[in-house]
Amino acid sequence: MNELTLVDAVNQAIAHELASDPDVVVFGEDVGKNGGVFRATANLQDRFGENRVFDTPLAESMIAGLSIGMSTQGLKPVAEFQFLGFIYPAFNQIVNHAARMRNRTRGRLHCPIVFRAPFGGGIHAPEHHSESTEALFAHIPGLRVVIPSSPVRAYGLLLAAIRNPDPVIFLEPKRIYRLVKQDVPDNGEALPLDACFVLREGSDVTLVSWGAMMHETLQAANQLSEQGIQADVIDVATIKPLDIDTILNSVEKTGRCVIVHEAARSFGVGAEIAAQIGEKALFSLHAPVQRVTGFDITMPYFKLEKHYMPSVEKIIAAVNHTMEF
Amino acid sequence: MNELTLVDAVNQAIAHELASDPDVVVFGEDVGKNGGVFRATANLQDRFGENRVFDTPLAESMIAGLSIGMSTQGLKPVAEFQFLGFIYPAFNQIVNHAARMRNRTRGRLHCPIVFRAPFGGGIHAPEHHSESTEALFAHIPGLRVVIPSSPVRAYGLLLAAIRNPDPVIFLEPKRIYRLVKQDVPDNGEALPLDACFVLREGSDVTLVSWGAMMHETLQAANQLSEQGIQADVIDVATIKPLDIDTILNSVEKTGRCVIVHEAARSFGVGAEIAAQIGEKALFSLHAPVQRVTGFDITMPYFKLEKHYMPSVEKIIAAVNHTMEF
Amino acid sequence: MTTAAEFQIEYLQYLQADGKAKSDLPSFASDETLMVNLYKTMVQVRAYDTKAIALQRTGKMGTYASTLGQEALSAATGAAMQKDDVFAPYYRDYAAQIQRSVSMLEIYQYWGGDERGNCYQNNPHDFPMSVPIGSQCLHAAGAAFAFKYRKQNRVAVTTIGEGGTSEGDFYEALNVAGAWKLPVVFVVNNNQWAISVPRGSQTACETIAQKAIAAGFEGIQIDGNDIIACRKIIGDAIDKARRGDGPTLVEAITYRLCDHTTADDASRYREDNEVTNAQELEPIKRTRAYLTDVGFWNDEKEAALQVECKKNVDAVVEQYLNIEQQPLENLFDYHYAELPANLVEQRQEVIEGSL
Amino acid sequence: MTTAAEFQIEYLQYLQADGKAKSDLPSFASDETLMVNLYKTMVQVRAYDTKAIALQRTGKMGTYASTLGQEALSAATGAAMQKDDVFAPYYRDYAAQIQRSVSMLEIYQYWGGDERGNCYQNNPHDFPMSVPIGSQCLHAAGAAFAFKYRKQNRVAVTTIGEGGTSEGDFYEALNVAGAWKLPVVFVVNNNQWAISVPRGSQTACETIAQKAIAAGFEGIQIDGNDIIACRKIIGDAIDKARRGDGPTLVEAITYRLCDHTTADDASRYREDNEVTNAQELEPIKRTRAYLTDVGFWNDEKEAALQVECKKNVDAVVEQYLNIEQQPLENLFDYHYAELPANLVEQRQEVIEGSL
Ligand SMILES: Cc1ncc(C[n+]2csc(CCOP(=O)(O)OP(=O)(O)O)c2C)c(N)n1
Ligand SMILES: Cc1ncc(C[n+]2csc(CCOP(=O)(O)OP(=O)(O)O)c2C)c(N)n1
Ligand SMILES: [Mg+2]
Ligand SMILES: [Mg+2]
Repeated sequence: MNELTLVDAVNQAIAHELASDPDVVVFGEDVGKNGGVFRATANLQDRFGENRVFDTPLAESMIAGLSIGMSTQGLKPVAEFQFLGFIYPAFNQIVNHAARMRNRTRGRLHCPIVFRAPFGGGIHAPEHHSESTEALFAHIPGLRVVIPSSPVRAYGLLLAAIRNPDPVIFLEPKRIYRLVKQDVPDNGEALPLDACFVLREGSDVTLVSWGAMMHETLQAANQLSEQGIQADVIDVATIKPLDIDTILNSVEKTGRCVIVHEAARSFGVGAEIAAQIGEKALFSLHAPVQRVTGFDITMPYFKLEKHYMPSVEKIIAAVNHTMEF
Repeated sequence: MNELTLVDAVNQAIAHELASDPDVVVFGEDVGKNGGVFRATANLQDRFGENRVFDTPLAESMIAGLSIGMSTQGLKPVAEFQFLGFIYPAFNQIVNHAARMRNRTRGRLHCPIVFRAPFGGGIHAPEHHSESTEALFAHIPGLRVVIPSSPVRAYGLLLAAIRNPDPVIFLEPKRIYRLVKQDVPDNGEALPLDACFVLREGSDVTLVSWGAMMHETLQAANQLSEQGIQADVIDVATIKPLDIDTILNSVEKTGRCVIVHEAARSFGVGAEIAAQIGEKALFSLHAPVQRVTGFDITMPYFKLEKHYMPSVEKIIAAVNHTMEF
Repeated sequence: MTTAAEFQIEYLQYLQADGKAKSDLPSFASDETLMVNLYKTMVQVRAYDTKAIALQRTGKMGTYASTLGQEALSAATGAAMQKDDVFAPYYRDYAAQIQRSVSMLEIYQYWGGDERGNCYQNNPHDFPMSVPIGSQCLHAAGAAFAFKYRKQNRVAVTTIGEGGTSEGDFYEALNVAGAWKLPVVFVVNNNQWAISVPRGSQTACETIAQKAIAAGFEGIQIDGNDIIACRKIIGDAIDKARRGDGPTLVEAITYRLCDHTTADDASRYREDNEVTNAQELEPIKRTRAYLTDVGFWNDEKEAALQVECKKNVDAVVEQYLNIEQQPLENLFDYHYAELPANLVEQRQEVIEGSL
Repeated sequence: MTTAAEFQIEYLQYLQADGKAKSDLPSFASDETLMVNLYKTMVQVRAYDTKAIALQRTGKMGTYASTLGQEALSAATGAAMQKDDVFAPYYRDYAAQIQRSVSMLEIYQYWGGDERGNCYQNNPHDFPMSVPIGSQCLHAAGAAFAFKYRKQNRVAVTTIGEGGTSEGDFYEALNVAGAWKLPVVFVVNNNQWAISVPRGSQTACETIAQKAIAAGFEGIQIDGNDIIACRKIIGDAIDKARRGDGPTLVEAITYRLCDHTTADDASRYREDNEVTNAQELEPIKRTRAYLTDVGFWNDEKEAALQVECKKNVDAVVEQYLNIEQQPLENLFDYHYAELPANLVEQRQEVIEGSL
């Protein structure tokens, strides 16, 4: 047994790829000797050397821009942004270059980069340390957006992301970095980057979520089950490209759907999922698709953050509402 | 009569505010002597002086960051990004500061800024000059996103944006900068920033669009009318905050809706509108809401851009499809 | 080859580690009130800072960034500014903020996860400390533009760590400040570390001060643990800006005697003896030695000051721990001047949910 | 005060405006083949460039950025590089690109709105010209890192306009290149204008070269219309990088004799006489004078070259105008190594729609 937390699974996946592929390089702010502010890269510099795992100067556009230059030369950067809230200085490089290089050159150059960033709220962090803005990246053609919600999926998806020849925004739900441990054998087996995970089956309602919110969603499903409501629970995991078919199949079965995410509601990822359900499964719906999400406000400072976060109760209330139709 | 194109209406609105409010300052790359690469600020430097209308060094994060500093001191910056594709270096300043200053300081400081940018395709411009990424800003709490689609609305909405005490992303559909002229009296009358415009009434289907695509949408509505299909046509205009009520009222009447936008479909603004219709008007719908949009690809170089753009034919086809239910 | 341009970067220190003057002191150094006030601020801030860490350790505050060992620079910065100037600080400048009428309570509130800590009841214009590194430099430049535009006699001052000088925003701010001769002063707290990244890994520059050369104006390096050098050079830079003679970059050499924040464990990446050595150079001891030497200070005064500072902090802590929760509608009410329709609904939901 | 650091920026010019040598020339200046090839490239590029504008004016090409008057710098850059080096150009470096086996046809295609213009059939590694100003500097630094990482003997070269040096990315690239001693050369084409913004409004720096001081490495200013100075200094900088001695910033002073692009009308913002004066300094005439002086060139050769260049361009134009349209599936097929499900559907829609 190899019981790991999510953050340790991230570390194990990076280590696996560092060991097996000399083109993999790991860098960012404080990822070297310090092993990352969340310890995601702990001990990697010691194990693989300073030329494989290293700190950069403090500049995010630089981190992204370097990654692009490196990757077009065949390196496979695994670059960390210390928090998702600090990725924005790099937005230009990510959106205008990393996402486009393959298309722009008709395949001549491409960018096998993983941009890692811890994200999400609930750990009482200062301002800008609790963002959930996956939707911004999901809108950009050429990017992949991947969010694991368990140690096993963190390991398998990160392996896949590093091996994938295109840029991947890999967002790590830091609230659950150390929430649970799972047996995560270091077997080098990647998970697919284009498929949702069905975590639980039921025929009454479809619950769709990702990241840290999977935990509230699963708890809600368990409590609903006691109420006699059986939920299909889907971990989207690969936000872009989106595996809508798994979601549609479920909704066609259940006729009801509640989408749960931590990000602000409006123009969030939930909107796209709801829109596609409306487009492709309208006549299967017994009730409107509900979204249980963060409010359309800036993530509050931590004293009030719990009032922002979707809760098990809110999810259950939304499902109950859905069942009334 | 004061017949103006859209870009001239922009110019007239800026001039009006420069004349009436000494706190208004206008700057950006090439907005001074050159009058902007699209002439949106033509002659303003001559008329109002170099201290009111001026060029900046070539740096977008700087343009946004300066605007924030100026505006917290009570100035009202009207800052131009030369093209929307070049706003990304400023993303950090816009998202992490302009959008948040009021909330962060509980109203002590605020940012009455207008960030203007020409956007959209169809003018055979080079790469990065044809973006439609309004969705990125629409997701950010604290921002307003406004898109005019006619000279009259450009004038009235820009006046409102400049007077508004919060940051406004004001996106100008450059494909229609000079498409039509309208009488735009320089009367200083602003339009509301929280209401859609109903451009045409009909009871069979609701067409929702904004920006340059309004023109294809209206053309489609006219052709459909000849076919006997009468469309409500809504110009969303204020993307954020979104006036969903006007859209819902229409959909409740027509039972059918087609949303048209130029941006890539997935995770675009259309998704939010469709999601809200599904949430709040599900049982009024006779047919799935359709989206006629750009593909989920990078805006192509101009030789093929017409294949990317939604066309009148595609809109009509979508409406006809909708009518089949 | 001909020489197109030549530059020099000067270094200034007045007080050696033992508090003895190295050279002639500026006249304010013999102004007892001024010097003692600077010292009092430093001591007060240290008491406040120590307590903040204790509050964090006992779960009564969030992650906190200590200013330990960097009090002189910050105190001098605050003291050199005038009330109407604008400060755009980074997150280790409590000594400056406190002198600018930001209350200790507000700073505790801020780190306690409460936006009201940014309200600055007695300071309408200063920016809250900026978390996205480097970004504040542009805000200062923007405020400075506003002063110039309105022909006001005001100056903007911004602070940043040496790590932050690697950010594009830092450079863009310097460049525009130089190009437009803005009344702004950039103060770099070069405390040798950016979390775990040492100064030497951040840039190949011999000095941080020379980064000003890239923007066409003066940069100067000072001993940031020397309260007299700090007060003098930052004061001069502010005066120069106020005169309309443009920006200055001041690099102050300090040492971060603390962990990066309470979430950090510096022992993972730096040697104890480096810290021990740096302790020898720290500013409070040095200032006290100077004040004692010149007869402005003695053990009695020190004892009284310690008691007073502790009392002040205790009073603030008392208030801090008893602050009423922020009304939940605050979550919504400050996003826009007017509440948009979609927020009306969501606001109601939160208020009802919390009943 | 003590002096913490001192710097000098050198300026280099060999050939005066009349083509006469100002000082001893480097040895390659008497290498006939090398010098004549540089000249031929410049003349070829001018013919290509003139034609591009004509194509744009007649609706056969999109907006185009001319390189008129800046051919020497670009030709020297291309000539100084080795095949395996990597070039991350901005959009006025056709002379360098062409020497690096990018075809004129590809460049026409690019400006003709066809992504296949970036395919570079005979150059696998160079970046396409970068449109978002400044961003390419970081790509070059990243490529340089890869060379260093793999212990390859290669160098990355990037170019940028003087306006672009105001962007944060430029500075971030310089800073990391200095910190890591990367094998990269930064070449600034200081052509005095950034669209309508003159050099003097862009920055307060006396020289652009001194911006390297902010990153702790050498900057040097040269006459960018002097082919010998360009070839020498850029060559030296590349050699130095290849030796492992780190980056260099080269500021080359040129003049943009053309409008910014075909979409621009420079008469709106600059004086005719400034352009007329600058014409006196332009590089092709100057190089020809030098070559003629040293006996490498004469009117006969010139006439033949003009004919040849025109013929080459005509042949390329012929090809350009007859290129088959890009298959529509290309719109979709290069976003990811594998086509995702949602694009399969959309791809089908386009292909069917176009039948
Ligand atoms: C844009 C951005 N990137 C990363 C961070 C995370 N971060 C916070 S402090 C810090 C180090 C700052 O070092 P320095 O500028 O030297 O200031 P010091 O903390 O040493 O005073 C980092 C990387 C941030 N806050 N903002
Ligand atoms: C990030 C970004 N901002 C703005 C532009 C628009 N733009 C294109 S060229 C240019 C001026 C560039 O001037 P300079 O760097 O001096 O190069 P030059 O064109 O003079 O060779 C501008 C503002 C852009 N392409 N990218
Ligand atoms: Mg530091
Ligand atoms: Mg230029």
